[in-house]
Amino acid sequence: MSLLPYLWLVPALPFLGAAVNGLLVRNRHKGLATAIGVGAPGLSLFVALACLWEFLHRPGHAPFELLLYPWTAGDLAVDFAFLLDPLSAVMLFVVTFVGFWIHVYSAGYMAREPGYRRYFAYLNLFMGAMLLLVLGNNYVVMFIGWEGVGLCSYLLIGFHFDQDVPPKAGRKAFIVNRIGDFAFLIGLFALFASFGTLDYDKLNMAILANLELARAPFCLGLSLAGFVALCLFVGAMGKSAQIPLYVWLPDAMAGPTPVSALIHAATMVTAGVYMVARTNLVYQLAPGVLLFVAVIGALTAIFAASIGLAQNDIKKVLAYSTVSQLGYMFLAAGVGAYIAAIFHLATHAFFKALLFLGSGSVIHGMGGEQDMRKMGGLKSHMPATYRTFLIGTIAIAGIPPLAGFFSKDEILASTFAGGHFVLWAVGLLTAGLTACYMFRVVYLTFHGKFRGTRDQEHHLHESPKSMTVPLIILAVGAVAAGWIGIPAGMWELAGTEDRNLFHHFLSPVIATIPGEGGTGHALSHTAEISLILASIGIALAGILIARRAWGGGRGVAADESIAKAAPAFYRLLENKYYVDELYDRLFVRPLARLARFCWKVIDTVIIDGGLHVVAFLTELTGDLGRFTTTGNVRQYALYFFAGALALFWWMIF
Amino acid sequence: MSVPILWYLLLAGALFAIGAFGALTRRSGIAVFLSIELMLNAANLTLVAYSRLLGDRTGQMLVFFALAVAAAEAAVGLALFIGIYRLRRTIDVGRMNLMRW
Amino acid sequence: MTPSVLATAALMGVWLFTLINVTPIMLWLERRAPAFMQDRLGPNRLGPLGLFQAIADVLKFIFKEDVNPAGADRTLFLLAPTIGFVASLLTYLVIPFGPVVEIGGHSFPLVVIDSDNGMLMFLALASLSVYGLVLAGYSSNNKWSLMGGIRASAQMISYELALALSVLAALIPAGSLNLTRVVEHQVGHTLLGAIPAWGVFVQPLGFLVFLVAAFAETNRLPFDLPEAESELVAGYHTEYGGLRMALFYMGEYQSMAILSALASTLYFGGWTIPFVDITSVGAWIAGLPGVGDLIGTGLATALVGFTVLMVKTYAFLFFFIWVRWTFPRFRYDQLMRLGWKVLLPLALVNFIAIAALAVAGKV
Amino acid sequence: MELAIFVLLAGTALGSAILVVFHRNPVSSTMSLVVTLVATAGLFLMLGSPFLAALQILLYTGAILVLFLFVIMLLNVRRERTIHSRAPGLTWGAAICSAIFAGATMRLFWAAYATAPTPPLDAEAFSLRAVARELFSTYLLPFEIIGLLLLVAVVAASWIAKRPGPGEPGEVP
Repeated sequence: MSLLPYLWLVPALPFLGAAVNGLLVRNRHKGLATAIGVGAPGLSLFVALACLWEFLHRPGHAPFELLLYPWTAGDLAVDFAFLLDPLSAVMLFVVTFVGFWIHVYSAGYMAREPGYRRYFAYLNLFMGAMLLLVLGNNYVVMFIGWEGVGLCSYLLIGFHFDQDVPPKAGRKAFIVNRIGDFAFLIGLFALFASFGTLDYDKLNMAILANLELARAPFCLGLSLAGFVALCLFVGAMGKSAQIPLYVWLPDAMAGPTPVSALIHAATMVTAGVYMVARTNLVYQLAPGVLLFVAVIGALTAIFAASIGLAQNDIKKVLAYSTVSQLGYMFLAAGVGAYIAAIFHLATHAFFKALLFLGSGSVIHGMGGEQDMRKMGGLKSHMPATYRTFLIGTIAIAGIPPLAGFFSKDEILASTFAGGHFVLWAVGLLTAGLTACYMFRVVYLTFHGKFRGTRDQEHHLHESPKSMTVPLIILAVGAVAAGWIGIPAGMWELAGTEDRNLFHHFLSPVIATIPGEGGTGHALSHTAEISLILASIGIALAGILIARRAWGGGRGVAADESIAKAAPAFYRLLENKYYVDELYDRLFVRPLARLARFCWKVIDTVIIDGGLHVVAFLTELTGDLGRFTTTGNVRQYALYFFAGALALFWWMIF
Repeated sequence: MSVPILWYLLLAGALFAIGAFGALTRRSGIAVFLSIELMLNAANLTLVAYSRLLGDRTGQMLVFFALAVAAAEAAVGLALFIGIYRLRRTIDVGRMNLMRW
Repeated sequence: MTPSVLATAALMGVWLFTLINVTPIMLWLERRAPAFMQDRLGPNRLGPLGLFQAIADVLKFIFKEDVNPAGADRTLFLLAPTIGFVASLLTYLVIPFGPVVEIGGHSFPLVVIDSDNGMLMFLALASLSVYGLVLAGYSSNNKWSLMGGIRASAQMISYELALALSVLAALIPAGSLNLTRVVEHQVGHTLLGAIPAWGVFVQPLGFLVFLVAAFAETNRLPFDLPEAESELVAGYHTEYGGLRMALFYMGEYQSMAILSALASTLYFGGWTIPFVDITSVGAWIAGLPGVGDLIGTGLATALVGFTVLMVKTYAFLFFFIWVRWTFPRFRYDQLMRLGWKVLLPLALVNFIAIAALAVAGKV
Repeated sequence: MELAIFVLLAGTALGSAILVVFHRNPVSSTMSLVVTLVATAGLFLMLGSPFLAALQILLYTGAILVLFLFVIMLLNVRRERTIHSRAPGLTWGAAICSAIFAGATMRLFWAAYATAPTPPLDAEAFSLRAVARELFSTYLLPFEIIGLLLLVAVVAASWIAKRPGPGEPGEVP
């Protein structure tokens, strides 16, 4: 029996769970809410794994399409159909696997929340939308999922809607995302207008059959491909928090921590990367935009990493770290290494989800405290959390043989091989910074003496099983996820054939343009090995610096001394380069002023004034005419009927 | 002997005129409403007759929609009468003269 | 007189006879059945099993004085019972009780109106029966009657929606408004290879909604608010007596019988027996020694079909009685809530589900 | 035969229509309208649209007019002492207007169709299946809009007829 036709169950189950939890279950039925909220993604994971298993055994990993409902409106034919190809298979695995474990974790983390049931309804809804995004076989289904995850992100960031900050953060996320989505839509319109389809397959074929059209000048001095690529990238910027649209992601940390782990680290924010990888053919046709993507990615990476150095809120650090890692992925995509980008996406999903869940465990233990300055020495209180968090940190820092190393190294190698030496240097520096600020977190949180209140110290405890088990599972993933993509150079060193499974699996997804060489740039294995050594070296250097500064019980003292040594720079970092303030000055306030102008001048003076004049005239005529109005409804009806009759007469005779 | 369509049309015209007279003169709001329904019915009859005459289903479609609209109209209209009755203890349209100057 | 006109007249005669006789039988059954449920005897003096009690009841109805209350709107007061009676009497026109049979060289469908609009006609005529109750309530010039009439109109409008929706859902699998097609579809298919594709198995939810709505449409307990004796004396027929009262009773029992027959037709395979071809049963009966001279295969088949349908119908009628002595009465607001907030959504869900399944080709 | 049925139905419709307008008792008016509508349904049947006939009875008489009766009984509207307006000008105006209308339309119809033969009934094109197919294809959008309209009407009606709470406008002291 083939399970693949049941692929639709994968998104349907979470949707069903959301509907049942959201509409039918009562708040007091907590057990039922848990069973449905965790069970639906669990079943979904099960089906997904079964489908993936079958997919892996398909000859040549042939893409599988599942047509559910053909939908047409005029020329626009959009099937509600799913596509399982290597790219969506990777995403499917990441989303269902990480998603399920975060659901399990949430059952423990959110146990005392009054909105428990609502939370699971939203979270399931998110899973469904994300799976729709990943599994759709055309851009419209992707866009439905794209908007769906945006909505859920908004709902979940503002989960504590009775507080002050979360709803504002949710709104900000929503509005910033709208900017990106607008561009995304325009890109889709342009694609449809030019090629008449939005199916991935058909679109790729249409473009390949009509390369001149794609390369022809289109708009804004860009070719069609360039324009589309730019529009889609702006969309990705919004969803995946790239400069300049990254500002919402750090604020999004106002949501519950598992939400940050699932939506704002592991899955939703990587949708942009997925979309760029999905559209790789268009990007390959637009080298200029591709370079732009790479530059934005590199800038975002280093920019966010430097901010991360000076943050004191544990979740904020992780948020900036996420922004930075997403920058990495776009850097990879920008230099044409789409597979590396997806690889990093997958490994990042594991270790960043792990780190967020670890921080959640810490926050849980600290009774809601997020400021690292009040932590310290948690190692002995929360051993399981500490160990798993440390694994995550090493993984993100890029120490072999943990996951982060392989993917990050592949990105750097591809950048170097592509001849982008400046970008490579930036990436390398970012890697060092990453190792440094992540170990700062570890030292401040887990080492040294406890700096919180006595109440908090008394309250400290290891988190329940439902939270630590997902931590351990994800830690295993953070260790091992990289092994499926061990680079060719290392196989050479070991004297065996190239077994970079991930590359071989995904390479059919990357389109090749006839008449042009492949995107991969050959790099000698010696060079590859030396690059690996360089990145290990800089990671170790970062760790050592962190140890010198914050290790050995020095804790927050180091921050103070840095602040004293370079006050201006530190303040700049601490205030996140004043970007929010800048946006406030540049966009928010002028807009507010414009709105005020519209209100005070255009509306009150011009429109209302005009209306007053008209109203006065009306009143005048009304005063004259009111002698005919007796208030007798039937009389009016007679006027009406006589008038209609007169018209009738006039028209007919 | 088959009935000419003309007769249906004439009947519809007569029904409409009767309904119009009732709608204009009845005092009870509900009776006015009933008369309006009568007019609607006459219009429906015309449409069906034309549909038959021209061999075109469009007339039937229109009647279908007219029926649905009549249902909506009756629901809202009767609700309005209930509201008016509650406020003013009467549904005599002659005494609903709030629109008077 | 052509054979088909004769056949139609015969069919109508059979139905009329059946429906008129439902009332005496039910009057008797409604006394005896609960008596046994409550471990008492019930009327057992007149005739075998007290069967003649029914006749006595009928005689009593006929010979009672016909009272016209003061201040009643005479025309409407006299009209009301007739409307209810006739409207419920007309609805049998579309219910089939057998396949097309051949009698004397002519083929006849065993249904009066063998039309694609059959079910629509049924719904249309059934919707008229509310006028009897409403007018009775209004014209009696009695506050209990008025209350009963108001309740009856609200209740019947409300539950007609759920009833119609569940009926329409039951028609979807057969893809026809013609009830003969619906019955044929139910025997022509099986579920999972073993269960006959009776409507009740295909859409248990729809059947449930239909059943509840049918109780409400016929004003039977637990939905007998229009004539709730502990609140409204006797509701809309408080002022009626004698034969007019009997007309109300007959109208009510006929609606019950018709709805039972409809339920049997839509959800329990109508005149058919699962896995048995009743035409062959008819042939077997006609082949019995001595019978074949009396009736041909066609007539025998018609008889078998009629008997099967009646057995199913009376099973439902018994269920009506059973429920009456089991459940307490609903309160008015509960009734409205059940109708609008439970049954209507359920009927919609059922309708959409069945429609979706039909589109997917699964039913 | 057909002519006789037509005359019977048309006569019933006209007579009861006059009763609708002139009967004092609102319930009798409503019942007269029921008769008119049923007669019209019969005419629909004669014109070859059994679907609309069934719908007319099901919807109009079975639901809408029951609603009327329901409201009449709920408000307990009794006989009116004078059923028509006491302003003679208005009544005469209405009578004249209606007469003009009737005369004009009838003349128009007469002039246009006095000699028009009745085309044979195309049973296939007017069958329920064909009507339904057209309704759900060509007229799908209006159909959806009507559905929305009915929803809005239901919400509006239940809101308007709701007993106002304390402090709300329309509260009955």
